[in-house]
Amino acid sequence: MPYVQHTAEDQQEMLRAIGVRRIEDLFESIPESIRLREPLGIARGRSEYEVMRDMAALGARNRPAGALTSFLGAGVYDGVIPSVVGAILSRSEFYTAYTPYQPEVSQGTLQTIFEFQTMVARLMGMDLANASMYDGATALAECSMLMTDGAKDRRVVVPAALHPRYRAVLETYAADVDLEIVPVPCAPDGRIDIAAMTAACQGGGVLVVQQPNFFGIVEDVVEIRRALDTVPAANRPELVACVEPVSLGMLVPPGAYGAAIAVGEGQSLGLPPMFGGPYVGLVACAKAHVRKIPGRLVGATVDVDGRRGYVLTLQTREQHIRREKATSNICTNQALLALAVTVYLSSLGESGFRELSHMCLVNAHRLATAIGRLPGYALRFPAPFFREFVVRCPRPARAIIEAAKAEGVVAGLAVAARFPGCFPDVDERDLLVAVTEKRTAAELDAFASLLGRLGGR
Amino acid sequence: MPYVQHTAEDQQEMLRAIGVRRIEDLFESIPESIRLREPLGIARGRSEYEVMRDMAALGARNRPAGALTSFLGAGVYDGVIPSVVGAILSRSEFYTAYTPYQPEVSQGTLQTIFEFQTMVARLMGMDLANASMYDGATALAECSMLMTDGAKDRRVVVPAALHPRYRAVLETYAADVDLEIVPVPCAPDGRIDIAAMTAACQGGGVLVVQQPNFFGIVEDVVEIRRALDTVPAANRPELVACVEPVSLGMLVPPGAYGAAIAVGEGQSLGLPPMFGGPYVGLVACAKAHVRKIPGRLVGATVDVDGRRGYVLTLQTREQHIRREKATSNICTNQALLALAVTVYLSSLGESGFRELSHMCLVNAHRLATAIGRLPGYALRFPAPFFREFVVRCPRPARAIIEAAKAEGVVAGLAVAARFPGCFPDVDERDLLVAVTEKRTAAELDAFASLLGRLGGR
Amino acid sequence: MEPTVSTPVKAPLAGVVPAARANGTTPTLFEKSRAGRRAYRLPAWEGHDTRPEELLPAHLVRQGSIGLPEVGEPQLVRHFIELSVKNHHIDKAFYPLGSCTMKYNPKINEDVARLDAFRGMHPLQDDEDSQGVLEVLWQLREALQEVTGMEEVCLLPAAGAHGEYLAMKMIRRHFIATGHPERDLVIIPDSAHGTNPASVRMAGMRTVQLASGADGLLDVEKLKALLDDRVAAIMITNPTTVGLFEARIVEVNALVHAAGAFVYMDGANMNALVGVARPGDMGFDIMHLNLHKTFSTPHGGGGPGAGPIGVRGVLRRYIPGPRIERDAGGRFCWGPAPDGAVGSIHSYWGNFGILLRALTYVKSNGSDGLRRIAENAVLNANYLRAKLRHAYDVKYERPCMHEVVLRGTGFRKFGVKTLDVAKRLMDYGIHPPTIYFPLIVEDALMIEPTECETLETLDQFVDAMLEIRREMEENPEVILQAPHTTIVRRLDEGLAARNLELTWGGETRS
Amino acid sequence: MEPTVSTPVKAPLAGVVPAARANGTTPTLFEKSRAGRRAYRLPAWEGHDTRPEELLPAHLVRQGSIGLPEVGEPQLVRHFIELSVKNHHIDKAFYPLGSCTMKYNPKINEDVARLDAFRGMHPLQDDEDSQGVLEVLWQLREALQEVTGMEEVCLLPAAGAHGEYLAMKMIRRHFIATGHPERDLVIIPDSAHGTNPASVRMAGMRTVQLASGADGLLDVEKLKALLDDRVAAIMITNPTTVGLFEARIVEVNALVHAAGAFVYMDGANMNALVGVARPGDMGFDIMHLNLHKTFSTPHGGGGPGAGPIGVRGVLRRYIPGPRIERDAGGRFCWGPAPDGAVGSIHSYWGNFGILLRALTYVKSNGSDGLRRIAENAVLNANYLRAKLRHAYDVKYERPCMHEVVLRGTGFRKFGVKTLDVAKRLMDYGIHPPTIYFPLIVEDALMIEPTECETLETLDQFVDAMLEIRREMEENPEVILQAPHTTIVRRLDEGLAARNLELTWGGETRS
Ligand SMILES: Cc1ncc(COP(=O)(O)O)c(C=O)c1O
Ligand SMILES: Cc1ncc(COP(=O)(O)O)c(C=O)c1O
Repeated sequence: MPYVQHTAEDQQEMLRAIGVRRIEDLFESIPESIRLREPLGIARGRSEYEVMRDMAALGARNRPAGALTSFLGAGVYDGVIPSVVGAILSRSEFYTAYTPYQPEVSQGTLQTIFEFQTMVARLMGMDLANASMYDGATALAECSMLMTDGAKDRRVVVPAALHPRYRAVLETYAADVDLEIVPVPCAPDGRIDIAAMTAACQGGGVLVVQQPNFFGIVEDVVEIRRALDTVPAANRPELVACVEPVSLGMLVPPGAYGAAIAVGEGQSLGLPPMFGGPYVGLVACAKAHVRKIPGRLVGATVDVDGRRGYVLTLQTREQHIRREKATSNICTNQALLALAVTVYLSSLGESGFRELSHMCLVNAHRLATAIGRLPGYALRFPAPFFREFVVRCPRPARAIIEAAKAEGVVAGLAVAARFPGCFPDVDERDLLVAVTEKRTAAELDAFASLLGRLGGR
Repeated sequence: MPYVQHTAEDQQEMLRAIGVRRIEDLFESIPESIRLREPLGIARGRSEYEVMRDMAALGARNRPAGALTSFLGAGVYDGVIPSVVGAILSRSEFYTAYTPYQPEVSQGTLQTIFEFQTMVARLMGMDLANASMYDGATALAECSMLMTDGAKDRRVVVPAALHPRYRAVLETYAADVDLEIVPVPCAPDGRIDIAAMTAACQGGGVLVVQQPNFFGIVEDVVEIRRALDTVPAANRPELVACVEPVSLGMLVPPGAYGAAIAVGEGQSLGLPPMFGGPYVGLVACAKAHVRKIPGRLVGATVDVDGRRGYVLTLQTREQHIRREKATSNICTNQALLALAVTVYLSSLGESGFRELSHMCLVNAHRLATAIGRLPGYALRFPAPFFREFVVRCPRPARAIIEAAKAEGVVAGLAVAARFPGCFPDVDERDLLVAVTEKRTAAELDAFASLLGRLGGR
Repeated sequence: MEPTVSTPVKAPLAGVVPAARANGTTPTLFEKSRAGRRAYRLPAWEGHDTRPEELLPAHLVRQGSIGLPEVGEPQLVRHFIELSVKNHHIDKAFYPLGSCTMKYNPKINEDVARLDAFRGMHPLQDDEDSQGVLEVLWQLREALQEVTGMEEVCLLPAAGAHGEYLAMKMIRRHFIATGHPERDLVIIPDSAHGTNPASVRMAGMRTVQLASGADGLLDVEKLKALLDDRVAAIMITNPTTVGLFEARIVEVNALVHAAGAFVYMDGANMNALVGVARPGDMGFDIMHLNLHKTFSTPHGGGGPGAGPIGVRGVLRRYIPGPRIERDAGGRFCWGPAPDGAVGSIHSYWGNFGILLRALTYVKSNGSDGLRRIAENAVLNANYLRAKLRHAYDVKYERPCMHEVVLRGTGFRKFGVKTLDVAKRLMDYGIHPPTIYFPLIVEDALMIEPTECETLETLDQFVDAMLEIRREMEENPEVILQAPHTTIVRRLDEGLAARNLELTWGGETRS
Repeated sequence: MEPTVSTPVKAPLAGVVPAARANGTTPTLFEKSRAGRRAYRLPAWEGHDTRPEELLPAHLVRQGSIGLPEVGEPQLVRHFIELSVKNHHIDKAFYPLGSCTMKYNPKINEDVARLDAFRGMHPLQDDEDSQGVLEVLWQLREALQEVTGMEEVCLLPAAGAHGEYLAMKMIRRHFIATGHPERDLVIIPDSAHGTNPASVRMAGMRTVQLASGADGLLDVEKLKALLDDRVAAIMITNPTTVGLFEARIVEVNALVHAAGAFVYMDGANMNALVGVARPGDMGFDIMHLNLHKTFSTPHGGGGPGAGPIGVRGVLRRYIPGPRIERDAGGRFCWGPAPDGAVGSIHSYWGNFGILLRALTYVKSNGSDGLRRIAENAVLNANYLRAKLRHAYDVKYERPCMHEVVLRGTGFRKFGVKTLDVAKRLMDYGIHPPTIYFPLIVEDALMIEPTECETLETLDQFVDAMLEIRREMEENPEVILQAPHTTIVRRLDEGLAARNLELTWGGETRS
């Protein structure tokens, strides 16, 4: 076997040094009754060439949206990935190392995490950020749990237009523990019903605000903050903002509207869709909450010779030290994807990232305007949006999607069909359309005319 | 522009330090008349994403043999490439360095070249090998020129079944310089006509022997050596063996039949076909000829502290020192491909490489036997072969190839159509078929039955 | 012709290392940033002059700079490459970090993960366009069911701890659904990994610690004492974190079942058992695997990993949906989970890119290769144990499984701590073993060689440990001040916690 | 909070660096080999028991071992990674190796070169299956014709020297075909690169050296003296290897044409001219480009490169076939070269993988980006010139093009040679410039920064050179014994040439 490098002679020499005759003898502590006598019911090992042919054949049975003109978003975006990201991530020095427990031989990983924490904190307009969580959904769920930890009655006020997959994970984390989820309906324009929200926010705990929300709508976070501040301080819930990072090139960041914690999904910052993962959960917070947030943290310090260096810090919050009192059970996180985000944000840089965000905003509105003019089509919600919007089609969204697929276009998400029962104000005609920086002007115009043609029948 | 990192401020500061107002002023030494006033007639620069889409679109217009079941060889083979080859070649440390002129900061490249030289020398059964040539054809041409350098009448005896592309390059290098190419015909069985060869070898110079020859036939090199030794020493030409490296797992190496120099094409040792290059020319020789052979050489030595290290050596043979008296004009060679060969041969290792050669031999004969039984088909030449053979088909080879392509099979090379007039004993019905380690038993059998079906019509 | 190293005996030259490089530290990208520089160029687009305020409410438009660095592509690449070479890693040298199974990461797995046919798949695409990715998940699930002997595997968890958490939620859901909410106690051996108790608490249950016996294994009598009708489950790591197989596991599992509780297996140490023994056959009800340990997916500087769980019996109905089904025609599709199942714990279907690498690893090894992994992991650990047990204090006298734990008590008399030995190993070019875990071994040094190392590498590690043992007596100062050859030495962790400088403070120079 | 480096003043500890690592050398793979080990596993096949002698004449079957190393995959990867980090390289730090144009190698070029749609193409496939690769060659040819101002480009040559050789063959073929075989003399300026004269001789012609003027440029009077009816051509490097533009080039070319000879341009220094001036407009008949210099294709540790030639006028008919043609329908195909053309100089169609990267680079830069290359390459070189001309001896007083050449004569008085300065620069983490070339500058130090470096990197290089200049006076010994910080120091090149150990001598341990 290529990865076990022992020859028969090596094994004999080692058995002699150990003082046993056969390797089998080393398994004597395993009772006979549970020792396998037959090989596992799995095919025997095969060569690289044969395995690659198998895996490529499996790949060939996919029809990736990435190879088509895709308007499918809903939290996972078909964004550009600079070549430098793959060039850096494919270095053995980064992908074969593990958690930097021994700082002297891990300064590479530690400094990239320190720079990742700085970029995420600045993006979110917050004081600091952790080293990464599994994904955006678990980041939201764990932070909501932690911010309500120890409170008398643990409440999380959740807007109706929260991403249904994020809602499902939050509900799972809240289930069977004394954490109550208090739903808040949408206003007719698809934004949070601020009055209902304020009413629901009288019992402390946490208020979750997703910006933009699942329909791509930009919530009036300034108005939400204002309404929240009318609640007496003792009962006022902490604001947890759940953001789509690319929108932060255009929209006021969570730090600007008093969020205690900001979470998000980093997939749109240089990661391939890869059928749902690995992605990277972002967590940023105000300095006051640093000891509450989950996950690893890297801090700067100096060594015995006065040299600047980086170490894992505040590990006392973590499971390997605080065990059952840890803020989270997370050990292995999404470090390599955090590195990809770091390289991505450095490659775009301040001006590139803002241009990316601006570009998506402008292109999405160009498409929305064009669609809005098509007979039988209309924007489902009149509210402002960033780069995603719901289109009310003259025919079921599923039909539009099927027909568009034949022309190499992934038209978007049939929300009602994919998430039945999640959204009362959405029906089978509603199509969620996302516009990324990959979509050229020609593709936007062609898509609008395609919808026009498909609308007619 | 992403690769020029200066800001306008940087440029201003530099112009001030230089003492000129505009960059344009630095081009004053270029006469006005030849200074471009218009931008080049090339499209303006575009983003990575747009350029990658362009290049991928160009790629999509190809129908690579590598994606089909290919029996097309003729000197370029569809061999397996271990994943480690790409993993090592994609390290910046190897592919962005240049010729190791400064040994203290190039020991990585220098030691890999030293190990490459060792493996090629051992493969060829010779004393030593150089660091690489452009490809097999120029290796043969340059070595033939050098071995006849200074001789009264420079002669290169060349067998009829030498690869036509190698013959073309040899003829180019020999043209317009006083180097005479003396052709030697094939015997009816496709091997060198040894009597004619011996007759042609009475005037010194060089005898080229390709093993296996273009038809895949294994020349009787022992018999050739014996015949050559009957020629009086004063007139006896030096033997230059031109080998297909994978065959050296099965066949006696050039060192065993008295070759002064052994050359070959290293493509079949882990390089992708890549439409003809970059490949890597191999050159090995006996110690006596070390000062004659072209190309760079790396030697072992010690440093001031007695540490073992490697340096470029015998540079006095090379153009940057001997200028017009150099053994060759080569400066930039095929170093990165030599590294690929080194990683490939280390990955297969002694037993893996011999098994590869054995596997190709056996599979080729299995296919040849199956084809031989098909009505209307026969092996064109009865001589022994390694992994390539010529099939006399019942219909023009072109027709067979066209029909096979429709079923995802690249049947081989229609020799007469592709190299008209090069081979008198070959006609339009003759198909050159190569079998590599990628071809499974099922593919071999399916190909034989496909030929059977195509033969009928 | 191995030349001897003759260090010239000359007065050391002053200023040999230029001041600029003496420091060896790398400024952050923020310090290298220059306003106006940029690496990546976006595709052409029209509408640059459309102000955001024309499309968004002005008060919601971000003002002021974000503070992202501005660098060119060449400078960016040099920055990350300069940082990368500061790391120890598996492709550099021996990395015997106990319990982490730092085995070789095959390069074919990375080639497969680079295929656009997988990278370009959106998680919400229609089933008919996702047949390839669905079959990857199906094939991996089948293989892991066979490796673990469990009836059904769920590929959702993004790491081992995430799998522990899901399992505890499923157990919690079971007892609530069957009217026993009071069964909310989980027994945790004192040798367990910190994620075990943390996962239990996150799932809303309580923990009680079970002291291990002198032999390092479960103390069956103490266990019996704890087993009452409040116990929901026990979390057993087998082989234990001291590297020994729980010989009485079948009996233990039967005891726990008899008490009406479930038995969970932390499968982090499966590298010792794969192809040799199966948790399902030992009576475990539910377990997790760590694909970044046993199945060679890369550790990535701390992640990503994957922690699929294997489930048997009554708990299967709580496995979160959606589940992959195959119809008669061999077509794959997502199907719903039964009512009452635990909800999803991941935004989509888990760390697919890692699951893809694990399936590639399973195919490369096959049944024969997988068995050889455990055989050689255990052989290598026992070889180190045999070679070190005279110079160092091995707590348990019996052959070990895939890792061997040394006790620091043996060298306290020289004033040397386990941390010092770890730091000194860096000077030998070797990544230190895990230290101070498991907690039940005083000043532990947990060494896990994995199956991938050569005999020569194991001997070099033994030589280094024996050399360090000699230094303890002849020159302890060289250990106490170690490491000497690294770019930074003994960083001040206290200062880091006090200063809490978690982001680069200065302004990005713009 | 930039901490100052306080080196502890303690007696240096003995044995700080363990003996095993002190040496720092890496054994060859042959010394690491163990019989029976193997990394790569071949696909399954039947017929292992068929002896070669059953299919081949026994006397032609190889006997005995070859001596290839036998190592496992993990050990193999660690071996090459350990070697790789010993290299200086462009993605590590400044690499101002004059005349080699060590500019940044864009990563998108490597992504394109990894596409199977190109890697899998066999050179002898039918035209209809090769439309993509043929169009790549067609588009690159068109672009390079535009950049050089030449009428037709041939992409066949595998490097600059190979292009020089082809050009000389074409010139030789022309004079033989037109009845002037006696015109076999090529004038070579004394500042030319060694490949120029070597290429002329290989093409069967003679060379005569033309001394440069005091201004570092062609001496027109001396040129006139050499121009007679035996002269076939002159090879001119423009800008010259001393980094100056041949201001009288138009006049020179006219003179040469008047004498019935051709003018060849060594295009290695095109990085100074791309988008600014075109050889075709200067009257050159034929030239070569180095794609691994001007067009950023990676230098690969010494190669591969590509040296396409541009041709104008009567020499076009000698360009080797086959040539790419496009029919009315836009289909591409190979067409024959006219009779009498020079034959092929490559087994197939040149280093396609490198040509592919060059086309990607052309598209990324475009006309605007290409111009900016020359502007900033020349700006950077002149900036270094301005910053160093006071401390070092710059031979020519005028602004330079893309490289600046310093003279070693300036510091001879300190007993310091150019080689010593080069070695000392290594301690500053900078790859030395080209040294002792061109020959017409005494103890030359040829510095080519390229357009890709930041101002900070240029300033760091200037600081290092000024620091070394100070060391020449205050502490010359530190320069004479440099380098101090590299893994080996001042290797004995004489011993290497005497011993001629060109292969690992020992047996592979089997
Ligand atoms: C014994 C043990 N259990 C559980 C875990 C947690 O696994 P993960 O890091 O994948 O969350 C680890 C990880 O190091 C471990 O060693
Ligand atoms: C001025 C000059 N001419 C010609 C060459 C030869 O080019 P190549 O190395 O591509 O053969 C070089 C290469 O260094 C050079 O610098």
